Amino acid sequence: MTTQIPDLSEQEQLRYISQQAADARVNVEIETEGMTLNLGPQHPATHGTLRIIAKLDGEQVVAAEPVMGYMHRGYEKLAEVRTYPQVTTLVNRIDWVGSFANETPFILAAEKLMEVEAPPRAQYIRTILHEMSRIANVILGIGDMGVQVGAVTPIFFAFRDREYVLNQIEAVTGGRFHPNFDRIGGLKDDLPAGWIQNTKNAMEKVRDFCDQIEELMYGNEIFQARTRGIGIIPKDVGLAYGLSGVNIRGSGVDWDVRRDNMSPGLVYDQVDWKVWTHPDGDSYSRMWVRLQEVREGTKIVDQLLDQIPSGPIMAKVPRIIKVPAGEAYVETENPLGVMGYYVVSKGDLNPYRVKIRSASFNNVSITPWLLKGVYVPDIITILGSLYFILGDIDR
Amino acid sequence: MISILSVEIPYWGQTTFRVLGGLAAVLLPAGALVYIYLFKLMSFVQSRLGPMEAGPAGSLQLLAEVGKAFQKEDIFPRKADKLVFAAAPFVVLMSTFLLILVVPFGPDAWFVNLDTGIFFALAVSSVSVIGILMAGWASASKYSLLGGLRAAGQLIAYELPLVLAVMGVVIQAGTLNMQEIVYAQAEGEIFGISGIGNPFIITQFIGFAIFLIAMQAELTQPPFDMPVAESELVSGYMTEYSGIRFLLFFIGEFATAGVFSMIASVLFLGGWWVPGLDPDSNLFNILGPAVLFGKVMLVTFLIFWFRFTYPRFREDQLQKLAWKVLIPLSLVNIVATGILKVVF
Amino acid sequence: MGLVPGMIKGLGVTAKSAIETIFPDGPLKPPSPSKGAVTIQYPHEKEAPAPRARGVIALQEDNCTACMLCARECPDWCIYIEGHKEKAPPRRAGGKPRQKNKLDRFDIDFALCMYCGICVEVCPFDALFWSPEYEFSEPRIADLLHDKSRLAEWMETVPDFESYESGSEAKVRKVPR
Amino acid sequence: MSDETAVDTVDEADVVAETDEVREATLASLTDEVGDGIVESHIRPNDDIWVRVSRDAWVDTGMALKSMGFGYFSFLSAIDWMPSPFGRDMDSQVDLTLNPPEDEDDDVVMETGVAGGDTRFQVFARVNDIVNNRAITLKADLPDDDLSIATWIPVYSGANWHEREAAEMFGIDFVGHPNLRNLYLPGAFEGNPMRKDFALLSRRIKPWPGIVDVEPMPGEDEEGEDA
Repeated sequence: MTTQIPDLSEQEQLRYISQQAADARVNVEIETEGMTLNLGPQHPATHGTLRIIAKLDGEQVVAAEPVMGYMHRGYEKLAEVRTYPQVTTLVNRIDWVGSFANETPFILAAEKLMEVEAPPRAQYIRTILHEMSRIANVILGIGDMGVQVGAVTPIFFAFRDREYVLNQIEAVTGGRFHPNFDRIGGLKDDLPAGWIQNTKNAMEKVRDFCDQIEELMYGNEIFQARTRGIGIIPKDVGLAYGLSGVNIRGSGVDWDVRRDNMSPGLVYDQVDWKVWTHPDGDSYSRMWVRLQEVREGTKIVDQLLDQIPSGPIMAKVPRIIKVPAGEAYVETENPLGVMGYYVVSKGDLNPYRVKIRSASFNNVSITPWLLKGVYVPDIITILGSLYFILGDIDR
Repeated sequence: MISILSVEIPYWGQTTFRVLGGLAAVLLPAGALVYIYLFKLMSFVQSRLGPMEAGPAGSLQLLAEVGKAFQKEDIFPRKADKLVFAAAPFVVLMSTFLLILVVPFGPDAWFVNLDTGIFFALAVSSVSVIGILMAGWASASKYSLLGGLRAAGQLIAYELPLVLAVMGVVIQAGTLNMQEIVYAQAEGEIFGISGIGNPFIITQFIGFAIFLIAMQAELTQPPFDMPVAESELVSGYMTEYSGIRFLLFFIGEFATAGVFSMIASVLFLGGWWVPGLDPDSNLFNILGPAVLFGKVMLVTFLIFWFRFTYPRFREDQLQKLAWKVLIPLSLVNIVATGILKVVF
Repeated sequence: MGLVPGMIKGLGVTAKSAIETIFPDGPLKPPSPSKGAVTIQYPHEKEAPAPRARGVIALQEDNCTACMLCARECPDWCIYIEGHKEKAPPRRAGGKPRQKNKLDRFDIDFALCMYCGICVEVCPFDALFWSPEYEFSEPRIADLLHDKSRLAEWMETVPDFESYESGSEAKVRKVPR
Repeated sequence: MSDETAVDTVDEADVVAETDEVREATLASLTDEVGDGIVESHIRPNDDIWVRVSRDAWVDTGMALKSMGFGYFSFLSAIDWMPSPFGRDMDSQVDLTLNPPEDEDDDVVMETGVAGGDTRFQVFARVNDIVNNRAITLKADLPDDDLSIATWIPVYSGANWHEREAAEMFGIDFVGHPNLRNLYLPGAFEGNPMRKDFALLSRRIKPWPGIVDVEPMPGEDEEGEDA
């Protein structure tokens, strides 16, 4: 932890200045004819197909409006005609870089309705995989932030070291991106021999990556100049927009579903870890919290690997799964933020209605508010620091 | 370069030699540094191998890329100003070829030996701004327009520190002639210590640093690549170009990097001369280009190292850097150089 | 930030990374970037995927009874099965001839397949297996509909099931050969 | 293929009526604030609260909740409780195409979920109190002839996009919403995809491959079971 949180006073000053500047920028003295700049849907910086219509005055954004739906796959509708085991293959693809974590809340919601609980070994492995998908997701986000601010190397470092994590996920689930490994009442399969040690090695690589990227990117004065005091989200605004995960912790809100509202079926209470927050609420603080979360994630994985109990990995569930009628909402702390599934069952083979509360949808909904008055280059860094996956917005 | 052969060559022959020599002097270093640094070193930094298929260790990759660019359709946007759009890459490239004219490669190997060489070089280097503005405006694309305007603002802002950094050298050498600047370094002495001559990088270190930074900005290389910022402006002023015209921009970018590095080597590293050898010996007419090439690779190594490492500045930040840091610093440098020049 | 500016540190990171790639055996040994790089040159060298990797679905045709479970459980409806019943010789001498389901068609449309593995999981007769084989791309989408002979070819590439990590109560299954 | 073996026997003996003071208190204070607006409520002890409010009390409830500390907006959406006229579009037990259900005109009863409901469409939303780790799910019935409800944007700014999504997917009008354009769907899209009577085309244009069964032996009935 070489990076230190700077003095509050300086940051408060910065925030004040940036707010004043934002007000001043919108009320421009010289009226010039605006220009509409269309960023996307095909654009190098929008990781997916998000389109941003920005009304510009010079290089300053007067109003920005995200347009999405280019990847809308209608999973809520599709889930209504699929059986419960089939739904996990769909929800895999919501946030495709941290896909195991998408399955967890849905399975937990179904387990809640069925009143079954996975055996302890399955709970541990589930938590490990959940955390590994967070690592795989977030280090890509960190590397991607490098691309957004114009550095070419971080993304390659991220891809390089993410591969070690993905290899481990593949070794146990069979799928790099779409594990489809979580089952109602447990897991599909047990760990292969040697997996625990290999995973510890992979975590070591991830920690090396964190140190490397901290020196290469976070410590860089240009990077700090590009991100400090840019895109500040005040606490209350973030809460009203429903921001979650790192984006709200970067604004100093100490709220983590893993710690505060852990659903039964995960074992975060068995390990010693810390929720990181940063008081600034700017782009830098969000990225900084992300980096610390990766480090914390490797610690969680390491501890859990040491504690895995022996036993079965599947509870007794009927072969054909019919979920009793009822409604349940389960949310977990996913790589991109809080993800929840509101499952309505009528006692059939398939859910009656699944409302997918994906983290990025809420996280991105703040952009029209946040992008007002910034420069065009800052659009990119702010979006990069919010870190969304288009599949997670469009579902 | 002509007089080395000491044979009578008709005028058209000399012209042909000059044209071929100019092409070689611009394109060979450009190709070399694209392959060595952009393709290979960048890959090594990122734990990968880079191109491996075309030629041994991918060494012919560049030719493959050129071949690919030639095959592609030359697309003109419908609303583009066709003539300006077509001409813009040539204007940019022209500035590069004009720059090479005044670079000396040996005691007798030069294209033109202008008395105001460095002045000429700095003047023609600004021509590329016109080309970039033409490209940005004629593309009829908002990305291109923003990129072009950013480029214009940036290049003009960094022209100033570039010129001022050179001023120190000019004061110390007492001449604007590039060839004589090399001689001044070869025959000079540092505060009375002779022997290794006086490469101006030692006395003009601040000037060299400023020149390097300003050069990086003039070349729109990261961290000063706001005009082509691929994550926001797609490709800036080059967005709408394809095929051969895009290739021309690409060549222009890296050839200019090579030529600017040549100028930097001449001004600060002693050009074609190596310490310990007599600058007047005929040996340098053969060795000189190689020595200069070596120094160019050294300077471009720095350029590319920065390129792989740094994120880019925002437009206002890089303007601030130019006007608030580099220009005052170079003015101080000039004053200091002037005082020291008078004192010693 | 400490005494060294972050920009200089960053240069150090990239330089170190380049040196580690070029000289994987240490700076005094001859350079061998192909060893230091984490990438492999794909068509020339190949990486072995994990034994559990879900590359392609292989069919053990003898075990299939055309029971339709996989086709019904498939979320994408990409498995097409046709079969008919036929007489098979009795198990014991003198017994009644048995009826057996004969598989006529078993196609998987890999253009539609989501590689979820539900079919492999629900198969009660050990007829479907995952193979880590991944080189089965086709120039045309329609060609990705593979029939049972093609699926049976992949049976050879199916690796044995791995043994489990300690503490597991799962039993290692066997691949029918 | 009836494989309903190994049915789990969940021990249901120890389900005693638990009490949950925190949630009871939350509900009580909400009732104080909103009063008659609350139609029905349900508490699952140590888990969740559902409150159904009248349509007119929707915004007031939001305000009240926000003042009670529920400052975090989680999501807002809607449910269509009408049973789908297309069945499940996939059924491994009954083959609807070959064996259409005989009691076709048998009126299927509309069932609603937790905290009840009277009408076909229900808007529901969830807000959290992140300090005390409480959450509450709100529901409001929309009369069939007037699918409209007041917008929540003045209460929770994050409701903006959620309301746009619910509007295009269910055809609900959020009164006072500044920009109720389509969020995901193309501008000219017709219909409301998440309604139960909106057919999922991908399930209708192609026959279900599971329909076909193994052809029987010629001249025999289907009784013969495979070995």
